Amino acid sequence: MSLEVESRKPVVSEDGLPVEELVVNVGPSHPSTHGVGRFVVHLDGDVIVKCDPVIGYLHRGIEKMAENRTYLQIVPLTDRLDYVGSMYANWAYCRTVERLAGIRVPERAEYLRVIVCELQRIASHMMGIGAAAADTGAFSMFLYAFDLRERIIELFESLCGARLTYNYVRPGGVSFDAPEGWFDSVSAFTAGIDKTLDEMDSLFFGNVITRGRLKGIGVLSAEDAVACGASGPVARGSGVNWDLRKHDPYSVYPRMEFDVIVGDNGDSYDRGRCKLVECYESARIVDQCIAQMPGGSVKAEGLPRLIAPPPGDAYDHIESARGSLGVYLVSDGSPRPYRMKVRSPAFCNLALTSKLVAGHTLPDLMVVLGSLDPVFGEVDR
Amino acid sequence: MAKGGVGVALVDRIGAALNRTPGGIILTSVDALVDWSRGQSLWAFPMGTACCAMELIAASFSKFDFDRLGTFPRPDPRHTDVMILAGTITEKMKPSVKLLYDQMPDPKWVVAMGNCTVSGGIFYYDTYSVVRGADTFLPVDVYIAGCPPRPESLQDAIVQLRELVKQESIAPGNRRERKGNLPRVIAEGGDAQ
Amino acid sequence: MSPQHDLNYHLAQLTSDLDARISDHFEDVVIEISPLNLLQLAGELREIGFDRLGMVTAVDLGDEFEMVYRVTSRALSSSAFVKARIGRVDAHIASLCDVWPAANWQEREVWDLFGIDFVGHPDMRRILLPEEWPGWPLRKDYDDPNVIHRPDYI
Amino acid sequence: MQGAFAQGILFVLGLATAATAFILVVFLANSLLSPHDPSPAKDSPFECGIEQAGEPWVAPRLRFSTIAAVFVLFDAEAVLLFAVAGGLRGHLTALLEVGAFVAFLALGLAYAWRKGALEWRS
Repeated sequence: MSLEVESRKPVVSEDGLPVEELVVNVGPSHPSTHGVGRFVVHLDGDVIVKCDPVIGYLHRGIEKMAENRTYLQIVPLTDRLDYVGSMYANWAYCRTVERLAGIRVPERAEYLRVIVCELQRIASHMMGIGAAAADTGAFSMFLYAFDLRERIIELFESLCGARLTYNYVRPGGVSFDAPEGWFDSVSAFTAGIDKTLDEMDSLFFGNVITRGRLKGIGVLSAEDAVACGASGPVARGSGVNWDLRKHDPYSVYPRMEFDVIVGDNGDSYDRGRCKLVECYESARIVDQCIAQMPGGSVKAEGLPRLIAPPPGDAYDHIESARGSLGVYLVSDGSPRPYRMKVRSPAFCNLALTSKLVAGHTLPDLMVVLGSLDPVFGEVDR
Repeated sequence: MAKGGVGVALVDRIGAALNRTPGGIILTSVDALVDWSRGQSLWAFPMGTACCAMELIAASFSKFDFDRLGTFPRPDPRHTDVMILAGTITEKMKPSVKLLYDQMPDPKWVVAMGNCTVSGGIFYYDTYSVVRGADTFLPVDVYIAGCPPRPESLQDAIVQLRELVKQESIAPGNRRERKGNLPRVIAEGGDAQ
Repeated sequence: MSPQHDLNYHLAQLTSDLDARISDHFEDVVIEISPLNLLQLAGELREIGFDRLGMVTAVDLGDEFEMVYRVTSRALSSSAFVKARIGRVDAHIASLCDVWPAANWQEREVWDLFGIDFVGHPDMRRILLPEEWPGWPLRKDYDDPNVIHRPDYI
Repeated sequence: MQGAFAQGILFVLGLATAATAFILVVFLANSLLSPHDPSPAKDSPFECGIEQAGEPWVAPRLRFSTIAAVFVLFDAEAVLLFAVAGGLRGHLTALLEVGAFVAFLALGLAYAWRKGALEWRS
């Protein structure tokens, strides 16, 4: 593999003098690229002239692996796609398999899936906001955010035994029913969450330094957001009112009472703040789910041990913390999918970097990356 | 001082001289002191690529608190003693990991965290771009199983690493010889040195 | 006119001009078209209101590739699949970067993993694999010596 | 007066030798006890795991020169003020003199500010 050296061509600097650019690798091993992304940045002074993202440092070929595994064996693979939010990565895949194989999922399993996915959204946002805050110097916010994330991980641990890669949502339902007293601990958690989130809001987003650093950086207009395929908080931060839970409702979301958080001027501040305010809504959804929780089994009856859906293809998507996470499956009737494609929101959101960053200074690259919140397991698949 | 030349000679002469003292008492006591101080402050280079990086972050924050072991994550290979490989290593990432390992000052150790770095883990079969195990190109000292391993087992690895640190010595004779970069276990047909 | 009726009117008009075959698939519309007038179809869809390109991918059907695009219209609140089949040898198709900039990276990924060239793409490079990676991994006939295939337990 | 003066000198000398001794011991022990294994990779610059892309020696931009000049000017002023500050207490005339000095420089600062010399980017 060639660690090639960029060729450098003279550029007319802002002072009007022909001066060479400085090419810098904000490379795969960098604390604030949130993983193994490499950004070849052409600098004029400290102003970014051009930023060329190079990704693929975590490309494990999950789509190729999926072609040699049965439908049930692929669920642990989807955990490693968006490893900050494995629950909804599983769910997106399972929804497509259920649509392909025509499996009906019992009500209780759907409610459990919504609870678990909304808690995972809060945990994932905490990771996203915390890392973005640490990049602008507010390290205490990272610790606050991680404290909240750890409490959610404890809930997941008591539910399905794993801390990060849960393998909890399976085609046809969920793997375990909620243990004794789990709902009470979830309610206790969501009761106290509003106070913590207010604290975090004033600590970070209310801080004048953060406002100075984040406002007006990486402005994305609404048309660009839609045209460039951005989704989730990145698109909603620019005023695009599109949330799959509300505008393409699935599972039991139509029965939920929540509103979609939309920013207005599409800069890093609004994207970040959308994530935080969404957590209030997620907590409300969790409370409603616990209130309406029906009884019954959590797995579909009569599910063959080896799911072999009829030939055909299916696509389904959910609203993950990063956007619309879709899975496209093509089946040829055998117990192994013929083709699996993951439509990754982090991949499409990251494609905006070079457009958002041009003209800003180098530290703003970290701010924009923090607001785009890429997870490279899902970007590189 | 010539580049490392005279300095190395000086250290070896002193080490050898200390070695000749009866029973090497002075040497072992100096070694013990040096190794103890190294073991208590192993700064970690978090080579975090995938899911294990999340556990590495969780381990170094307030709930599990890596700092009480003296392990402080530093993003620069120059300031670190231990490279913690956290996450899948792909073919495209391999030269970077090797370069970062070479850029770390001696003495240095490698902790392979998670199944992906130990043996390719869940990505062992059917992938074209995953390196099956970090010990194919790096001398790994401590392996941690788990996908991802719990933060407690990660911290236990640091405690175990201190045993390895105690084998280091300033005298050339005792210094644990590294056979180049080939992993010792595989190089000698399985008998761990 | 309700959005659904509006959509059917447009689609009916499409089938006549570009001889596209329309069928339904769950709640989405599937438009099969020949790769030659894909670009024209994309422009038309963009006018109708499909302003969001969600997914660009390819499926290796053995003797030929099938390109699958999924476009969404928030105004008409409906989505459509666009499928086009291209030959396997020297596979190439028109790039949709001018219609939807979202296609840029996704087409680079299809080029990287399938080897399908996109005519008119501003920056046709590999995106995930190193530049000099031999072969196209997601093709069915891709054989790589150091890939270890999973034994068949079931 | 003599004893106190000598005592002061001795204290300063003692402090200086103790500090240098401590630093020397640390550096000597470090160079003696640590293994020396120089390699070309160790000397190569660290750029996030990739070999360095392009020449780092690029001509600095002209626009930074103005703000650098303004900084040096007011830094020198601060140094002078420190020197004078000790003797100012209780002398009104001295205060007026230094005040005039500072006023002139403040005028310069206002001019530079208005002309945009302090703008980070032109």
